[in-house]
Amino acid sequence: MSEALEAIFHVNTLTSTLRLATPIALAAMAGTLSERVGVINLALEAKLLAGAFAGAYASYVTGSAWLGVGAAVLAGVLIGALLGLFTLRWRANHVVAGIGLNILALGLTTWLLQVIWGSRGTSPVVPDLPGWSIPGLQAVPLLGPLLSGHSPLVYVMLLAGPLLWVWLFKTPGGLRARMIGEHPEAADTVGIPVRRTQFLLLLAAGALAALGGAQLSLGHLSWFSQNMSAGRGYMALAANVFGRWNPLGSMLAALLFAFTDALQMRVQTLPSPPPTELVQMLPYLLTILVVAGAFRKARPPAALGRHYEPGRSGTE
Amino acid sequence: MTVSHNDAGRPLPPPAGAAPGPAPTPGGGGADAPPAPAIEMIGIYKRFGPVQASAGAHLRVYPGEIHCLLGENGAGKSTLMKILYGLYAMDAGEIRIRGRTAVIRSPGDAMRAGIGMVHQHFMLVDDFTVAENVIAGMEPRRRGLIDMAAARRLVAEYSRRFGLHVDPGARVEDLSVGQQQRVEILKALIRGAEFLILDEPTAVLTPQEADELFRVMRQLKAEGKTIIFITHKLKETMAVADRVTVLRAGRDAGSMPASQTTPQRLAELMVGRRVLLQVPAPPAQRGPALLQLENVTVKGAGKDLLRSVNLQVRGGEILGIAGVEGNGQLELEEVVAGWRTPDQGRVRIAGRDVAGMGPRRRRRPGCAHIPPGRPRRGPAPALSVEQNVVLGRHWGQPYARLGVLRRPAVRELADAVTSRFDVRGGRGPVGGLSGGNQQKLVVGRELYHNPWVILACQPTRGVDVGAIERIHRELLDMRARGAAVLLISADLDELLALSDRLAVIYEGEIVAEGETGQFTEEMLGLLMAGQRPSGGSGRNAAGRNGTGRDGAGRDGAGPTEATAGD
Amino acid sequence: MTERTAGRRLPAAWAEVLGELALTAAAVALALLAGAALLALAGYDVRDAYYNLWDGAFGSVYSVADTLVNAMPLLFAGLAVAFAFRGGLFNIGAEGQLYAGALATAVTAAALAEWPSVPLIAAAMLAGALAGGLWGLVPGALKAKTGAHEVITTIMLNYVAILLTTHLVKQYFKAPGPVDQTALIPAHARLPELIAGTRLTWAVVIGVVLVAAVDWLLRRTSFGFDVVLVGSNPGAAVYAGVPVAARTVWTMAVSGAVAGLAGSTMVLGVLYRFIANFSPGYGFTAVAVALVARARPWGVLPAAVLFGALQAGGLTMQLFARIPADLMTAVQGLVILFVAAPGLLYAWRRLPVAAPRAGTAMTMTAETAAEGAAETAAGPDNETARREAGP
Amino acid sequence: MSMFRTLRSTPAVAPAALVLVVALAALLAFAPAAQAQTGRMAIVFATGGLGHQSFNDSAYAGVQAAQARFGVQFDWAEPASVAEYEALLTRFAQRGNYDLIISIGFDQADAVTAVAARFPSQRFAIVDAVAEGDNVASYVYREAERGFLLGAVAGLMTMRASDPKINEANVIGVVGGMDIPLINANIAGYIAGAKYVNPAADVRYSYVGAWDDPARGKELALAQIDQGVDIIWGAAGRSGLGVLQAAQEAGVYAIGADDDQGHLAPGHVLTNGMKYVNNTVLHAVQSVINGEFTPGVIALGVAEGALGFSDSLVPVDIRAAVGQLVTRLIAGELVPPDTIEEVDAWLEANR
Repeated sequence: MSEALEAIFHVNTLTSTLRLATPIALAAMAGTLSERVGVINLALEAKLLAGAFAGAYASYVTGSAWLGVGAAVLAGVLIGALLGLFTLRWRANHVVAGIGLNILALGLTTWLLQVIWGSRGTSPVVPDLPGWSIPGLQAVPLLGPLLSGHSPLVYVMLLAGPLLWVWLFKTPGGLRARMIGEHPEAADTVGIPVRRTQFLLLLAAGALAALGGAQLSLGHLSWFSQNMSAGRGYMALAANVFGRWNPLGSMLAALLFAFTDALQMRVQTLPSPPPTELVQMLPYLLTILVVAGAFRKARPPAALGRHYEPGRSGTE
Repeated sequence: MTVSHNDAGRPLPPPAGAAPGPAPTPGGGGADAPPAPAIEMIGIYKRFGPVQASAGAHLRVYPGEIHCLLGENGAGKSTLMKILYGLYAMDAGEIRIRGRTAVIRSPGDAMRAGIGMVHQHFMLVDDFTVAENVIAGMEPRRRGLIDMAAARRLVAEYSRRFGLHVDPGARVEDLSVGQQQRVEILKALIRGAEFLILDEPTAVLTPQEADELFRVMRQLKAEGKTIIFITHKLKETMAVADRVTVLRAGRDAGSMPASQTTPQRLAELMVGRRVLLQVPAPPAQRGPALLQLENVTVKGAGKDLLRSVNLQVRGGEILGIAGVEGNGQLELEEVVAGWRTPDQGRVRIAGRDVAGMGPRRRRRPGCAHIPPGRPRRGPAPALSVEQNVVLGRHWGQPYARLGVLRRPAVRELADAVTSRFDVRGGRGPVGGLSGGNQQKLVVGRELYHNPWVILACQPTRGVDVGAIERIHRELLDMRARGAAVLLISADLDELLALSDRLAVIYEGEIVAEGETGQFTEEMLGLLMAGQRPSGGSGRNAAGRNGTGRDGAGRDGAGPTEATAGD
Repeated sequence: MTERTAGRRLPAAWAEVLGELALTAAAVALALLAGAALLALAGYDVRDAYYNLWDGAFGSVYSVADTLVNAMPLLFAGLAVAFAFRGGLFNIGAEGQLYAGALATAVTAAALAEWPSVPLIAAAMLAGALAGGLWGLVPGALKAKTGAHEVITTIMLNYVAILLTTHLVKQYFKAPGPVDQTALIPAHARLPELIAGTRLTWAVVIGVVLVAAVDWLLRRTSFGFDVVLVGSNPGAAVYAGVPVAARTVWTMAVSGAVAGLAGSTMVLGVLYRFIANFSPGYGFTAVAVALVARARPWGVLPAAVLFGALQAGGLTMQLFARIPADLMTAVQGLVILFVAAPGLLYAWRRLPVAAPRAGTAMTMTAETAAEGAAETAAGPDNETARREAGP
Repeated sequence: MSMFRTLRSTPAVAPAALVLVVALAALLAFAPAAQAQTGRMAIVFATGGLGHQSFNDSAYAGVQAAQARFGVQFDWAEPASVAEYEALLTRFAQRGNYDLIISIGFDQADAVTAVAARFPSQRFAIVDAVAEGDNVASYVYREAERGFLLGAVAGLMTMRASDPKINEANVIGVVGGMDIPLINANIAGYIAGAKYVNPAADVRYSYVGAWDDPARGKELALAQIDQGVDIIWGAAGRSGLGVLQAAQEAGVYAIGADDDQGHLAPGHVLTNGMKYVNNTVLHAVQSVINGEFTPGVIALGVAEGALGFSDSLVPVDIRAAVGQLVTRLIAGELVPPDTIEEVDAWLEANR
């Protein structure tokens, strides 16, 4: 039994957590960015999927995984722009536009998969991102193995949390963004370009979430597979709420979700495991619990989901 | 006329000695022999769909003056100012600033032109500190981050210089309304505003706070600022303005120095006819106590929201609750309406303890509840007039049977209410009606059933003069029929005009109660601010928790005034 | 959203409904045109493709029946989502509620096998509604008690429902064989065929009756009044003494019950048993259906048929024009996006309007009007401007 | 309902709407005539469609082989859900011009039974399940046999510590797609096979919970590898591809599923569990062409050449040892257990 416990609480459970968390965390932080300027972002799934697809395709064509990452970012920016166009300019309901984009992305990527590679399931193996290690850190016990050999995007995720936190809460740009999410009229009246800022952040969010997609197809695996985001965008949304619209919180929440997932994977191999489905339910039940618990204290941006028509200062 | 340092994004140098920007024309009064106008708005037109909000309005503001823009609700004051501030695009017209045509297409343009605006609904983020609110858009930076220390210093310095007294580190949601307003003024000043537009700034203030605001305005004037002050209150106009422009129906109806006009004359310009400044109030015929609150306490997080409140309202009288908003009025409303169960004490209606009776059941025996006109809680804008009229009674006979609505009965009710209370604007979604008609609909819905206990909360807020008159008359009618009316209002004029007795609420406590005639405005102001009136003038009025005192004072209510009164 | 006020205002209401129909038709047409562009880009014969789409959806009695069969789960689930919409709640959890309803129906039908046909079917559907209702009640209660946003809790509960029903089937109700499914329900528990030789059953009739019932509930009953009130103006609802928290719970419960019936009809009319993981995401498509219907119960009917037709026609397109079904998925995404964006078609109409000149003489556009409306709605003193309620 | 309220006052849009609808109608105006079709087969794949690099693809290979060998034409469908099966089968059956309609996948049984009853003169074949009807041929596999062979290969191989990819621990593993009977029969055979040849072997198994999440498939595999697993079988559809990648990265052996997946992780795929669906499809087509179509259940296993394992990297001696087992399977001397619960008893009985 103790051997089993050892298997569960192994350092590799934590490295596995990092890998599993990366797409969710990046998407969750993307969600945080867009929701801080008042746009509900249900299109995270679309961004992950588009990012994963574009990344794999560009890597396949050019032979460079880094160009793949670049293409993923472009795809994410494109989806972000579409979301902005529909929600901000054409006043679509945010949630519904998000669902529409998710379905569109699923259909298009699967179709293109067939058009390009003639398979409805997976692309061929494409060049993937190298594993990175931080020199000198490898020797450090626990931390060394934990933080070595990951895809560069894992480190991007780990850095993005604190950096975005600083940006959002300590810089002028962050203050302005938060103001828009709380009170767009107020931002408008002090000359902050509401539309332009919202759009820019939606694009940035698209890029960030698409990096999560690139992690799936180029970092974690080395091919694109149909619907490979597999609902992570929705988990990311929950992580964002659990993280209280705070990039650092989103990241930590994603790490927690991933940890429960990594844990259940190991629980399954226990000598007499509980029924599979009940174990697999854990992350979802946990999410419900934390959302129900966290909402008591957390407050979403006041203007979230609202349609605001800026005065004459928008990007019209 | 460039004010160089108010570019959004760049920090301001701290205000050194001299006023920023080019020195304004020395005014002092500005009332006599005016120099060239600082701001001119010429023939402004603005239409919203079928509504012509501005119909060729002219406005001329001279440097260094306090210019009062007077008019009824709906006269187009705010529209005009929003055009000047770049929030609306005008359909036609011209704006000149210091003689030169100005193109103002966004608040940013306005700010660059030296115009600042304090909106009626504050443009403040509750969750931010004062400093964050003030500097957003022009943050002082250090190494790419916001230099919060510098921001606080800047705010503190401006605050000191203009006598505004705000704490840069405080969170806005913890501030009083008056303080929030000063934050707004600070925001405009720190952006180098030379011209300050104040949109109905006194609507939410106690008399003392309003006086404080007037003091600030005079100080600003002394510093060389030009102020445009929007109001519909004549008294304030006379108290503070150098010059007055009256707007009516989107057009200017006259402009003159304040010293050369009278309230009566201004009132006539405003409404375009002779107005009755006094509404006659017949003496109260008091019956038995119909609404009683005994020791009602409501606990909040950390403090009591209502503390041992004892009140009684008798048939045939109006009891007014005076107080600065946020001192327990909301909780009082909730307790009386039945949304909230008091933690201690009881509410009796006609002597019966109504604990455990929800709003729906309280309404049945004859209780009515008029909710605040703004923010609109009463009408549901998306629903039709018919649906709104039956709202609150849609579960019972005769409008519903076994949970199924009876359309003919509902339609009849709608016909009756709209005709009796003069609700115009069709039968479609109530959101399409004007604010006045919406509120008349709500009042009509509540009073149609001849209730004998009436809870009226801010019944005329945000409503135009015509509708105010109508609503006041209806309340007085109810009183004459023997109903007990509990009137909660932030508008002292309204309270003084309608109430037989007044109670002052401060931090959840009734700090004074008595016949209306026993209070002066000054006393009320001090009581509302939590102070004892100095001197012995508040003899009867100061009795804390003075329930059951049979106020056998003067029969007639005090001198009653319409809002247009002086 | 205007409630049709009886009698006298009918013409205006109809004009509005027709206008919305035109808008929706235009959005759908636009989406199909975009789809055509995609097809052409990929080198398919657009005409052949769309002929097969039409043929498969409406080309024969069987096609029409197939369209309707496809539409059934979407009709019920879409109605559920629309109902919650009207109550101001976003029920993305129809998927989970449908699973709960389907399993309960299958188990009940098996347990009461000796009952005669009609009461058996009624009991099985009731069980489905109850189970779906309970599954909907959970997020409703969570929202009322803790404020947990129903979008997130319902999404999570979808996953839980799928896993839980699978587990229950395996553990307690599994029929022998390689598939995790219950035994076939007895023949007399199945919904009778409506047109012989097709798969069309009485589910259609039940669906139409349910649409009428939900419409009636919303418009003619005190409960429906409460729901619409809470959805459109919670402030006024509180004031009117509507117990908002309780209504939130009930709205979700009713919505869940209707979604549960989607599962019931799948079991009683199509699958004849519960199969683990059987839904391809009806509950998610239902959100789109409800939106296309603008949350009107009667609108759900054509909207569900539209999506059913896209599916049925999409199959034929796939079979006989060799066009991947995924393209139809993409077109569905486009339909949702275009219908969701009211500004899109206005933007199109607005194109010829000259760019506003600086400073003076602005051209009146839909946008400035909207701005005015938004501003006045936010509450400036300009009361009269409220009359303009947006473009 | 603010989201809907913005949609009022629409008449101005009506012309725009009209233009769009007319444009669409114009597209449809000239529809092509449906072509007559003769001498055809139709095939309905399992949900999930082609491209799993496994089950459906193997079937598709059978289709291609049949096209090449017999010159028959094929129409096919890739359904997205269980509910579509019946509609698709009906569509094909209605055309009335298919010599055989083939269903792939264990969950099509209900649909085939229903449609076969409605179209008694149409011939059907179903692979991997049993459907009822006098016009239906049902091909089923004895899944456990395949698992048994793979388990035996892995059980012998994991003791070969001289191989750089093999560790000291006597542990092997398998990642299943879902916790369903079909997968469990494979796993049961796998455990039985491993312990039959290597009684001390420890077999780990876990499930992804999805056929289309290779990332989690990979993590599950890595979790097992952490526990000393040095040979791991991915029986999880597309999720199983993640298992191959995990094995490649961790430097251990993987076992592919259903088809030869060696190219996805070169040098690491020890063997592949082969399920010759292609042969089955070919067999079904051939039976029709030759006029030998026989309704009823046809059970296929190692003996019929429908199941097996690929040689790939399996050392010669192990190949030979497992070859012995193949002989005994064919002879019917060994009948591996179908459920994981039965494994211990089976091992007891077959000691």
